[in-house]
Amino acid sequence: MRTGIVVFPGTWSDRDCAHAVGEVLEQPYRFIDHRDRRLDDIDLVILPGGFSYGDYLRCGAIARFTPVMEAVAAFADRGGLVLGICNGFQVLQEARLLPGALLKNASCEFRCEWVNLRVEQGDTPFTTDCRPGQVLRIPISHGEGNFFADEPTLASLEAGGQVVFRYCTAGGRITEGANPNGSLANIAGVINKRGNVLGMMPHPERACEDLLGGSDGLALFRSAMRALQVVAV
Amino acid sequence: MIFRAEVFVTLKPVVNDPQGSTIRSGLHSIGFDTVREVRSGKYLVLTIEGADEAIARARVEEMAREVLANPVIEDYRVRLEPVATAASAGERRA
Amino acid sequence: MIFRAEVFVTLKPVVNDPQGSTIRSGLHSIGFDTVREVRSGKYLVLTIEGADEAIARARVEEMAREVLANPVIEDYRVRLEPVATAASAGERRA
Amino acid sequence: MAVALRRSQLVGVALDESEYAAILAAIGREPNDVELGMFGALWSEHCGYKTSRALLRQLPTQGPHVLQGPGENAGAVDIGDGLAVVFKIESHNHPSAIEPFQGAATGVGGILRDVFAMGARPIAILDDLHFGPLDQGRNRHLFKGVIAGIGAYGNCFGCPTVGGALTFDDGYSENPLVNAMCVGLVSHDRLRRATADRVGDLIFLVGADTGRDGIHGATFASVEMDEDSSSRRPAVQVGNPFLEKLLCEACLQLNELAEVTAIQDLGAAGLTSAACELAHRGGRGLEIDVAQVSRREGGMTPYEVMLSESQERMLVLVKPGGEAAVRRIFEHFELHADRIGTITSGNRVQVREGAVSVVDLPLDVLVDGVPLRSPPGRRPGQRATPPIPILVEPEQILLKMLASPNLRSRRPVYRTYDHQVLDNTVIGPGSDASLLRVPGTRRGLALTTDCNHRYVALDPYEGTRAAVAEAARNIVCTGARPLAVTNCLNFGNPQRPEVFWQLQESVRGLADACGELGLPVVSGNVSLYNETSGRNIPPTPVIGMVGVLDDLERRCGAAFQEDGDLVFLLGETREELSGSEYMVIAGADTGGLAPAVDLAHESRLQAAILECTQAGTLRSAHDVSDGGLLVALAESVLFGSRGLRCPAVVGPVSAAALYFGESQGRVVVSVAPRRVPELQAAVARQRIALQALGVVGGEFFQVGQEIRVPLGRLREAWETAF
Ligand SMILES: Nc1ncnc2c1ncn2[C@@H]1O[C@H](COP(=O)(O)OP(=O)(O)O)[C@@H](O)[C@H]1O
Ligand SMILES: [Mg+2]
Repeated sequence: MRTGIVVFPGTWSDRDCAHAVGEVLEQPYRFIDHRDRRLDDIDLVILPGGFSYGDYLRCGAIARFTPVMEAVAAFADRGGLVLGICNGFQVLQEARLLPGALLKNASCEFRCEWVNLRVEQGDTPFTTDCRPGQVLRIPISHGEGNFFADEPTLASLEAGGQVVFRYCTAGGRITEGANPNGSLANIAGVINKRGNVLGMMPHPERACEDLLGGSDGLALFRSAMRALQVVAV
Repeated sequence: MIFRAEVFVTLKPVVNDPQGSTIRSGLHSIGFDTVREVRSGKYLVLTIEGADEAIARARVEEMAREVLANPVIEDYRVRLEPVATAASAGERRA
Repeated sequence: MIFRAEVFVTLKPVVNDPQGSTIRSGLHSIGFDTVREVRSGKYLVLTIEGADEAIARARVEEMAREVLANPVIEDYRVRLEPVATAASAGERRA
Repeated sequence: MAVALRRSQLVGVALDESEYAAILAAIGREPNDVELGMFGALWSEHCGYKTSRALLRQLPTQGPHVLQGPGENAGAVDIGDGLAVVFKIESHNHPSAIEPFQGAATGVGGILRDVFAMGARPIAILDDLHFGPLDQGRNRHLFKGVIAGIGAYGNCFGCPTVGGALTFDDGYSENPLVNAMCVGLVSHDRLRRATADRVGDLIFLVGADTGRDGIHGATFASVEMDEDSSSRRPAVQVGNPFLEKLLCEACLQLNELAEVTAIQDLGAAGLTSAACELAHRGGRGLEIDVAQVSRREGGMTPYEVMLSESQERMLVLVKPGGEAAVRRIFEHFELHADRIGTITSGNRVQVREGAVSVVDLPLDVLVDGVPLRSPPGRRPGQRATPPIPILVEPEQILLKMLASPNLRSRRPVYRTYDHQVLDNTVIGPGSDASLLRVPGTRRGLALTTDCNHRYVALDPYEGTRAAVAEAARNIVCTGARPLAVTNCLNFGNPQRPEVFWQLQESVRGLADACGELGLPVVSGNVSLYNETSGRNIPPTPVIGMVGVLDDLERRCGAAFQEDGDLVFLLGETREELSGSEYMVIAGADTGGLAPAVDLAHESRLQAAILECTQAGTLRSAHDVSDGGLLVALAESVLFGSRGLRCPAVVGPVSAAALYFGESQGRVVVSVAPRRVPELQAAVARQRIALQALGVVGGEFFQVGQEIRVPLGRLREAWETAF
């Protein structure tokens, strides 16, 4: 699995993603500059977390216009796998590659903590290693992860099985208490209709080693490897 | 009576505005190169009750001074208008 | 010519506004209880060049539509006025 | 020039008549306004250390591992594998008192720059915060603003905030302490020193445009009094963490270039301090053209350019001919850079505006010539030991303690900080010390900041030694070896004899403790004049410490791990309640003697703990500090969500001292039953008292007959919101 990790000005999860993919899973990767348009050697594109352009206007609002995003759109069009994490999710929405938007957390505060995610779809390229209903422990770290979509959009997301992760209790129940940011329907991650572009607020790359508190995040990367017919490690 | 108050909060001219300058260079990089400067600020729309316009305005000014703006680095401006009914206040917002 | 453009970006009425409600409850907690609602938004002041007002306005509208506001959750409004001279635009900055 | 004007200018630049006389004597003429402003800045307490420098000479700064001691932007210590840890702590108290959010944010920005100026990648931030009680609106406003500002800057920049401290005391009302520590990593051969030793090197100013930020108000007014300065009053600095992130990445790449000879951040006193100290360190001079400096605003004077404290700016020294290479890096990160001058031979700082000379001064006088001050110090009358309130209803007191602002869970604060980014956080905030992985190695770095100001207030010497000892104990409880120290000396107005005495005694204690424990002091910062309307803050010498753990597999946590494990207390409990949280809760006057510190005992205790962690004997180790024994036990229970059963805890002291006394040199550990003999052997070898306390397990926190709290209730108290 050849992974391309996009670096915008202000991106900071790039090195964490490289660590997870390169060191932990021992897969080849390269960083892709925001001015770069070349993705032909890439199987999986990761848009990492961070504060692209400081998130000063709106998260992802300016990053969306960078040359690399044209390439990412084309790459997604060809069916390539794209994973947007945190700020990367916000960029994908700004680029209209994913529906909805992410508002300020309901608490109006930044939140960095471990949360529980229920896997709603076990058959996406990013979740085949998970059982539907399985609970993953993965950290969040954001101030604007409050998922919003208007009613028709939300309805079609649900109907189309595009909601991949929801915030839940350790036991897998979807409760208000388990919702760290006020997201509609506890939505933590959604995938596009075609099923090759996933956006999520939690950081799977931070959950790849027990030394750091848990390794549930590996399931996403392993699933992607399987989807790309790489022998799973 | 019900009023609709707009509060415009801006950074004092002498204060650094990273947000504004980053937006400006962002706009330039997208080709909007006729933009000389961007200053960023907050825009708050309040729906407020008051016996009359003067009283309502005084309250809003007070809130702006004490809460909505940070006097150390920000200036503010208030605009206020009466609203026929709460409903139409809703419309105006849209 | 140089123009001063004000862009007001607000959340669509259907979108809930945690910041606005936080500000409102904050105001209530310190006695400003006549406030019925607060909606929070952005206020951007642009200094922009343009051959004439129509052209400048068109550019600003374009920026607002494509960059400054996110149509999924936000509405925007633009106000534009000419600025006498570059100098006075400079003054505004300094 | 009118004498009256000069007088007011002196006040403006905070120099006294004798200092002005010293300037005249040294340069043989009247300095012009810009020169006087530069003297005011470099001869200020903040940059010149005129009141503290002599005292600081006592500090032990050498050690086998020390690669860089005080004198550079940050200290550096060898941690093996060819790597160096680079760290420093710095205060931003005064700016935070004026504008808490921006004050704290730019404080984080400043300390980050000190670390990446050394060529090191920042891997952790710690924030040591002190506020007045939150029931006062102003204090709450400061508290909320400071926390938000630290998070905003660190989170956006992408450096985890992994630890720190938070205390409340009326003595900090209106005058909060905001100390930020940054820790970075660099390989030995890439460690930078901000020293200009090559004549002819080009000086580049890179980063933010220069604006009228943070130019000392009084200085400004008095120097510019003849002009209309209404639109030019000094501005609060607004930080730009996004730009800082780009600066950091650029500097780390510049650091790889042979053409780059030095990198220096701009902090207090801006260009003046950065450029002059850079040249002076290398025994060179410099020549600057302020006309080359990009401005954010029109009409800025050379004075303003030289003294502006605009954030996110760095100086880069480049060999002639290296310009193209550095430009490529600046352009890659879309950073603006101006070539503003060159390093010259000899000992002069020459500033031009185009062709017009505005400054021409002897550099050594400007940087190093400030006459040192040694004001009188006087020991204040000791306040007698207050009567100890006898302990009734220990269970209620315990719950009250756990809920008190000084002891309750800090999670509501640290969960607003990204404490995980960079994927190294093994033990995050909330425990004793934080533990980070050293990327690419088996090693860990343990980090902590500590200072119990109440002990220091009772006895600055003993209290400062206690702070060093506690910091080391926190490091050791993770299994790591204490390595070196940074410190931030927060004190009141040193012109008051009692305050200067506190400073003298505190530095003496710092020197003695670090000497005895073999911990070199490699960096630090001094913040004096923390005085508001005649009230001085409690003396607060914050200790930052770094330790190394050679194999992360040998790490130890503070949480109870397994039901059935046995719990022990290491160390002795004496009748010591003065300055304790118990006395505060009991509303008793906090006078008396600070808890005694026996550093020989401390070293033996820490040796015993380390022997056990190395052997993997312990399941947990937790330092006994604020709140005493029961609070330490309750914390290990809460961390691990496992109950505890202690049959009567006994000791030769009052129940209050036994449960809540704050005797130093104590640690609570838990051990699997079969490994108890190893623990006993280790403590026997080190002659440390060992007392069996109880067994881990159950749904209650239970001590003797009188305390039996369901875990839910314990947690409820501890998680009281701020
Ligand atoms: N209390 C202290 N202990 C040890 N070193 C100190 C102390 N205070 C200041 N220093 C050292 O003096 C030098 C100047 O400090 P400072 O002006 O804060 O540096 P900077 O200007 O880079 O922030 C630094 O090397 C700092 O480490
Ligand atoms: Mg420095």
